[in-house]
Amino acid sequence: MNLTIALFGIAREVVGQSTLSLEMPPEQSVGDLLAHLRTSYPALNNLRSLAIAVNNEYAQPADRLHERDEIALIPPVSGG
Amino acid sequence: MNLTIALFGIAREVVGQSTLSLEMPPEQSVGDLLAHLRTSYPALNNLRSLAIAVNNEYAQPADRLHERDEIALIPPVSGG
Amino acid sequence: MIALTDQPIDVAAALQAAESPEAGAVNAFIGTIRNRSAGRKVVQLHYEAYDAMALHQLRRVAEQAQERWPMLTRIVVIHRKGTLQIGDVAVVVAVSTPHRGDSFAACQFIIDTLKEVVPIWKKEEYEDGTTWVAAHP
Amino acid sequence: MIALTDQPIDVAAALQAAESPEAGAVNAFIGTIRNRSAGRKVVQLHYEAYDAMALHQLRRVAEQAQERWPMLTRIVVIHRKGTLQIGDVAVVVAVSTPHRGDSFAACQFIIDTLKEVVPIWKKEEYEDGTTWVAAHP
Repeated sequence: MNLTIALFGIAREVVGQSTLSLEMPPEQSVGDLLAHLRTSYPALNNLRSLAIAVNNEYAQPADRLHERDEIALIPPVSGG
Repeated sequence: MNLTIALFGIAREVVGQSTLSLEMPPEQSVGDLLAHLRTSYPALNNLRSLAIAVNNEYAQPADRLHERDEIALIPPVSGG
Repeated sequence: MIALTDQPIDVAAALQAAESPEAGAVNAFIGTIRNRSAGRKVVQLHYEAYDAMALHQLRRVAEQAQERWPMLTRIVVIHRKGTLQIGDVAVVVAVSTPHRGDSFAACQFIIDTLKEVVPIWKKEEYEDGTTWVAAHP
Repeated sequence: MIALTDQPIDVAAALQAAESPEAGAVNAFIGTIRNRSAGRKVVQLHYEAYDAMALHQLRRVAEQAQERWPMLTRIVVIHRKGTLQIGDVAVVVAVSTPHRGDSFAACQFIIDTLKEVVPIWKKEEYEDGTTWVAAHP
């Protein structure tokens, strides 16, 4: 399945682009995606935290991803 | 000595005037004055609290009063 | 800025007076006139103040806050007096601090202490009478 | 009222939106841009937001506050994004309740939770570089 991942803040700078398009096997979990991204972009491991949002909600590692999900990589937030 | 006492809020209404002029013996304390006022105007005893201010500060019962003191009777405050 | 006024309080000006480039956090408490009190419909309200002592005590409260929260960069307290209508602003407390937790704590201390010690009296007017608030047990 | 905006925040309008005739207490938190951060002089600052999720999460925070403080009569949260200068307002939270203690607690809950969950990122610009705030341990 093809996943599109939106990138923000320092994660966007680390990856060097604001969206990533990934071809992944079906039935991938949030944890699988995070592991894949951490391997592909080791500088992400320097961040204090890294989360995945699916359809505007924070996702859990075991959550399954689907091709039409709106996925985003969330580095440590610093609003307010 | 002659004391002038400023009255506010419900204490002013109970006494029926906004200042009281009292001729009292010298060396009177705040407690003496309060007792005198409570006797003269028994409706003051219905209030939740009653304090005396001397020169813009809350006074203690044992504090001595002087003729030139700025004295006020303070019923329960309700600002804010 | 500490003030007692018989004119409408300019809340925006009060907040601006509390802001400072050294402080990232402003907390403000604004007390307005409610349309009900203890179940009775309020028509309007009168605040009476012992002006000299009220100002002195307001300054004391601000000094106490500054001692307890030395990082306070600005303290603004403005209390209205006279006749107020429903929705009118009766009091504004606004403070600024470098970090936000202190701003909440200091602002709450100031309004709580103000209500205990500052000689201002509120008389509520209902359709069928008036009451000096908190006067009786 | 929940909003994310790239225009200057009108603090007075936000406070007015929080006031209500049923509520006598308004508490407001205003976050402004400090001239220093961790000892470095800040020149300006950029806020980046994941707009759709930020708005969704801001609404969630407001809903959580409403559940925890059912007496909340109004909740206003406005967050700025884009480039901000020293002294600019980055965020306003304003709530109203019948009694003041609840207004302080609910307002503090909202700003504390906002800072934890809302996907907005702050990049500080100094005379000699930039940092994404809180990104690294």
